[in-house]
Amino acid sequence: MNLDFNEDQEILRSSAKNFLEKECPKDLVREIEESKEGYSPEIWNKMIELGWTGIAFPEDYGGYGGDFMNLIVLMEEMGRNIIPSPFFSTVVLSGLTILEGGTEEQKKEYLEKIAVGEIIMSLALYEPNGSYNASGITVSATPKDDGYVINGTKMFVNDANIADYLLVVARTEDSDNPEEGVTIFLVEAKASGITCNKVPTMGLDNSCEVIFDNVSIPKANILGEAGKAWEVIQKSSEKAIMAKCAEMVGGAQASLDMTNAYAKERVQYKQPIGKFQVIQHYLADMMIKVGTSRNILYEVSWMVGQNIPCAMKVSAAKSWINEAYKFITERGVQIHGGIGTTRECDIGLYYRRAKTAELILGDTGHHLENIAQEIGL
Amino acid sequence: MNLDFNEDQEILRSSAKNFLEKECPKDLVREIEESKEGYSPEIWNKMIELGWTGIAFPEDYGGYGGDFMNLIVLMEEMGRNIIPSPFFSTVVLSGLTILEGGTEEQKKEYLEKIAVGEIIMSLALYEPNGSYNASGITVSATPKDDGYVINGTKMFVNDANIADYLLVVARTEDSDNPEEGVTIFLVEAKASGITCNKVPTMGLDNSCEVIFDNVSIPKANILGEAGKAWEVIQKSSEKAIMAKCAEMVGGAQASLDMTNAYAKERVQYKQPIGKFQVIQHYLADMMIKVGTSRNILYEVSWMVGQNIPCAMKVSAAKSWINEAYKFITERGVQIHGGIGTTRECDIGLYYRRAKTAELILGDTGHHLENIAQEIGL
Amino acid sequence: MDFSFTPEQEKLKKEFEEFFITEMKKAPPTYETGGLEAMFGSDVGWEFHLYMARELGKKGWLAMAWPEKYGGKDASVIDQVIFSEVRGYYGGPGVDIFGIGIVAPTLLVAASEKQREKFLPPIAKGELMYCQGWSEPNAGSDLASLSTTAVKDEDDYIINGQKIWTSGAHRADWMFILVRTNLEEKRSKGLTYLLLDMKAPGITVRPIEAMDGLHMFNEVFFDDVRVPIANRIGEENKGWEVTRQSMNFERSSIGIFSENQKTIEDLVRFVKETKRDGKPLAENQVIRNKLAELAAETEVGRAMAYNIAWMQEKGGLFLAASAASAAKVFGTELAQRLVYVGADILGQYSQVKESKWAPFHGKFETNYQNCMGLNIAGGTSEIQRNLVAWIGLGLPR
Amino acid sequence: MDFSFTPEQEKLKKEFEEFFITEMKKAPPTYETGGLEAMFGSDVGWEFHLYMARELGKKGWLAMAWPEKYGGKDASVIDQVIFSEVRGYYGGPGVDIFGIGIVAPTLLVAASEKQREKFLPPIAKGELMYCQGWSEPNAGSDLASLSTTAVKDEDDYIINGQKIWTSGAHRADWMFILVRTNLEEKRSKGLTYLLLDMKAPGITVRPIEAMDGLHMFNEVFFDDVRVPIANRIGEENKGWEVTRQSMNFERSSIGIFSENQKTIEDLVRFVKETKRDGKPLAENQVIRNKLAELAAETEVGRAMAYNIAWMQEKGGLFLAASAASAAKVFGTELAQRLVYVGADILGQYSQVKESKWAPFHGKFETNYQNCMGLNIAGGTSEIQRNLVAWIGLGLPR
Repeated sequence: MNLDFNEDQEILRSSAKNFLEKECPKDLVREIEESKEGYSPEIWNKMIELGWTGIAFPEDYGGYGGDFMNLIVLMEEMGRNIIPSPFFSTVVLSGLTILEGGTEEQKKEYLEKIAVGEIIMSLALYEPNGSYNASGITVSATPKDDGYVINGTKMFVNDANIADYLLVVARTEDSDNPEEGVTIFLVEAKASGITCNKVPTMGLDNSCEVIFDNVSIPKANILGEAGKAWEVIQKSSEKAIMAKCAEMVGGAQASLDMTNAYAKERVQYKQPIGKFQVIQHYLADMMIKVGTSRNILYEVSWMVGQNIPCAMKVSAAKSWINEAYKFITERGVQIHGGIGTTRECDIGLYYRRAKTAELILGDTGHHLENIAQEIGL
Repeated sequence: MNLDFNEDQEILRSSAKNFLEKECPKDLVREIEESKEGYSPEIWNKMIELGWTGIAFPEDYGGYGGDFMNLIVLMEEMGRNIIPSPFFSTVVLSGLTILEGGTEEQKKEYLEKIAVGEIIMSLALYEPNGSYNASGITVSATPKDDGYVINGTKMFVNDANIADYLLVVARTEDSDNPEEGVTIFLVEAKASGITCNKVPTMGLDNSCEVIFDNVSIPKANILGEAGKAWEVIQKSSEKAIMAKCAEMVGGAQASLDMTNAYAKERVQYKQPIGKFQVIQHYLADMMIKVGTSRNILYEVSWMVGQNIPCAMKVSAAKSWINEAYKFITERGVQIHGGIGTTRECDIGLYYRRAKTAELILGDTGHHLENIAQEIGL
Repeated sequence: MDFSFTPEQEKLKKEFEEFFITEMKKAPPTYETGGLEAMFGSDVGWEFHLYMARELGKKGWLAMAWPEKYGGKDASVIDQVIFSEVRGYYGGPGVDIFGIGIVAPTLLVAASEKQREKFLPPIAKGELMYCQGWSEPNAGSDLASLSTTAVKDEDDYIINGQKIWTSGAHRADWMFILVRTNLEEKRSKGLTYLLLDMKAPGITVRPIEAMDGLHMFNEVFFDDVRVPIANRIGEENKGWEVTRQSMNFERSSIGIFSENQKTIEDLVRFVKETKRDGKPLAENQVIRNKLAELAAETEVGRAMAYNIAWMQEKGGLFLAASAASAAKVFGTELAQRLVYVGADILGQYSQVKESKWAPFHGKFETNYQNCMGLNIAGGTSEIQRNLVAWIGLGLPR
Repeated sequence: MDFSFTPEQEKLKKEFEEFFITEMKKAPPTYETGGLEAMFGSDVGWEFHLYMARELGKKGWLAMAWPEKYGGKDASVIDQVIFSEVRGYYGGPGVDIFGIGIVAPTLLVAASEKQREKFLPPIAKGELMYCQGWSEPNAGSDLASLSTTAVKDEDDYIINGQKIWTSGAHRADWMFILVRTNLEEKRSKGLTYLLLDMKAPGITVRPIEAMDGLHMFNEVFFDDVRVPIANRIGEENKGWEVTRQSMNFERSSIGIFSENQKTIEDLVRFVKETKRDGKPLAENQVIRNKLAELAAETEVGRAMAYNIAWMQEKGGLFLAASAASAAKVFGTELAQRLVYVGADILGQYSQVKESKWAPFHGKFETNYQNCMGLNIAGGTSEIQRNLVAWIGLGLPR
């Protein structure tokens, strides 16, 4: 057992931290999130230059080895210093799905393009029905001529508005078992028949509605094998969940830090409010939740990275961190008082993202039911 | 609108308070609850002399008018100063059921006997299956000759060990609707075929298992009408629930008072612990829960007393007061610290009774489901 | 003991209900979210508020509890609570929580006859809107540390300094303000209570954007702003006492509970109509329990509110003060829980802002962001709990 | 980063598991409830504890982490945590939390070589049981207010005064005690750390009945009790420092989490087997969610515990102190929640004491009453949160 990061990872962490602090101050975050593109091409290019887009993939596919814990370190820092970027959509959601389910050719082609920053991608998974389960996949891909025709609507697709490609999860076959007959298609985001509209969301995070109206896709654009995609989604989701958890833990730590600093500095009734025992206990509870979140994050991420089966633990981590991050940011706002409720105060950025992050890859209710099943209920 | 008690009620309250404080100090409570009989015949006789056993019934049946709010006042005081007695089993559970469902003759006979303190009674309602619903009634009463034969086991029958009569809720007919075919029998507690064993419980509250082995009961002992008892149980339960709620609110107030006093007197780190802000907030939350519990208690009790339909509010009151009482006593123990966890400290008496009281006439989960149905879910 | 309304009150309640049912059909959709956001956040919202204020003024419902000679009806606190309950349920605007809620009760107790005659009628008619000049950047919970000054100059005070968190300052006509008139005196001594016209020269209002981007709050800067001495309420340096005297405004928090009730009814409908994974949400026992819990708490809150009204009616202001703190913290934290449960129920749709994709016009998205404000504004939940402990339980400060 | 155990550790873990599976078959049924109650509450319980202690002593597992020269194995903190995890899961007694947990680590740091040679081996062999003489009636959380005195007389100290909350004093062989040796010095100065034989003349042990009637706690009265000066650990008047030095006992709270895990497994079985109102409890989504939540929290706690072990392994005692406080409060409050959820699930049966009607031998009935003790003993949850705030976050005291 050795629960320390190695030296390379520590270096990665501190360089990421410095870069983000310097390049992405919170005023800029607020500006970016309200822009039409919802990201800064300039900063994105710098992230590419730093090699971040290749961090999750083996060298064979143009990456830098792909130790999963490196991605965790990076995501944690991107959570600590919020950066609106297509990193999660492209590298994590799409990249890891291709890595899991793509053919050798597809991996070679698309992962390398992602690694060198040539393309932005996203995963079109959810639908208007709001389900996180396979039964929610109703967008249809019907065989026609040499390919398929896709019809239906995908919802909450982050960064679809700026993506070059979408991985579209569609139903190619009806089956009693909804986990069968699901297929992923590699689709050009601007293909004819696709309409993409931004959905205005609390997270101001480029969430999109993507409508497919008779979109023709050649057979070659099936990712991996037809009909077997749900298993791919489940496996790559485990990694993506842990990456999202890392982002959340970074954000939770930042929220605690800024609130702790504020409590030491804000004076009311002639003393820093951090001297009031009730505020101390709020902060203690926040610290306990950040600490425990980080502990479970690292353990489960390591297991996922090692391909040790741990579905229950993944859901334990996501459900715990969902609630912890919401709790920490909510208490953070309360301790900040009036200023905490404003757009100019940084704690609000994290508060909003805590809720948005919960909704990505399974809210708490969804993961609790997963756990229930895993423990034999 | 007039939310004050009238003068008679205020007098009743203070005389009850004085009586209980004097006659039933906590050391005696601890002694009584460990005794085989689980009550003090001496104090019980004094309660009868004070006319308490007649408080819930109209004058026609030997009572004192039966303004329901009088019963509430009395129960609240009996909750404030715990008194192990068969009052609730006899007057509330049994008396109000007879008042609701008995024939004129039965009311005349049994209510007067209760009012003058001639008999102790209890309601044998629950069964080993642990259900609070009509479907849980499986003890059978089979017609035979001129009467019925009862078989089966009733559980958690308080004071069955000291009762003269039991009201036994049994199934006389199977039906698709479990609320039909339920009948109440007036049964002599020592009748042949009945075995009664005390079940050792947290509340040390004379909880009994009562086994019926071919117990013959004449037809005349049916309370009211055969097969229609579930409606009676539901209506009298509303009153019994509010009476139990009153007892709980009294107990909650006592728990707050003793904890508040302790917090003012116990010195640690050179100051009364009640000066620590965290302790203040615990106590504030306790006070809020006591206050709100009393508010909903009085409103709903008044409505029940006026026969205004309010099933949802009854369940709202019970579910809220269940949780409030548990919360208040739990925080009470925590604020008392070590001494709070001992048998010699009074807060523990209330902590144990809070849980026991929750389980009588519907735990929180049961009442939440009632509410859900009432609000249209 | 009698929890029933009088026949007159039953009649009044029906009138209130009919009024709001009719009038709220004219409300812009932003009113779905309720709260101050709808009023202050948009021009249409504000105009509807003004419209409703004047209509309510005509009915005489704004000043119900005032003595007749100032345009009131000498109504009981219970009548007022019935009004607030109905208004809360329908989410109706029109009541200036500052003018009607705070200034008027203060004037009734602490102002001169002349001042009452001047200032009360426009409030009663719904014609003049107030904002509140209390908090400052360094005085949030701790109002005794106020540092905005007023110096006498002939017939005027000259005000310099800054206020913050002034809800609706960008829309209000007048402000009531606490200023420091004696720099020697410390803490709560040396403060004075003034009314001032927001159009006075030297006032600058700077918006503060709320978390969800809406504009409710403001900073207000005072640069040699002149206020006639005649606008001082009570004595100079006695402003703290003046504010303390005005506790007999209706403090039951009833509106929170009736608004909650409406929201729960909406959510019940939603979960019955909405299927997820092939099953109506209403069949999920977790959702059933959570909504049931909130419904129970809302009933509890309602009972609490009427009890406070009753205490106020009887004049038990001291006990009512602790109870009002209790109601405030209970009510706002309950409202917050309700928003969170609603958001859980809406799932991915809880994040959607007012748009074609948003259930309830984005109510849960915006309330998710402003529900904490309720636990902060008007005395934080921490201060309220302190007060319950100190006043209600006699614990040492 | 590597969360795996070494092959040796995996082997060790298996050995631990096999040992407890085999031996716990001999346990009296009271051990179903777990905790100190089972040990101290009955003669059979105590005898089984002594039996297990000697068996564990023979295996060398009690003193695993000690230097070899005192009978230990120089094992890592991780090894110890693995042991505690397995022991917690099976609810095994045999480890004297006072002797093994507190006295021995203190002696290792603060005692003389001679003292170590005398006092450590009987602890390592599981032959001598200790109790803790810390709290006094007026010094619960605030240990610095201790007033039990020790006065030197030739080769002895003479002790007078009273201790309270002494778990197992009625069964222990020895006590470690903090006494005041200098009345001039205030608060935490002037205290001295002694070891004393519970059979010494002048000691009276009075039982304190716990809420559920069991006998774990005691008051201990000292009337001119003589303790040889040779039994003083560290310098006179430096007892506070001595206790503070002994922080390097294993503080991960892992046992709470593995015990929880076992309880959850038991409850899962129970809800699958138990029907109420015609449906297995396991189909109730509320029960599913609650058990899932507790299972998640238990996983979280386990990860936290191993992280503390790792910090301790690396010697980061200062940070580990805050983390250990966090783990204690997290663990005991989680255990309490689990008891409450279990009680909710059991419904009416949750109130039944050990008897033929009681599920789990009355575990939930008794734990319902003693679970708060966990939040009080060994530093209340309030103190632990203070420590997290002060040490972990640097907030002002």
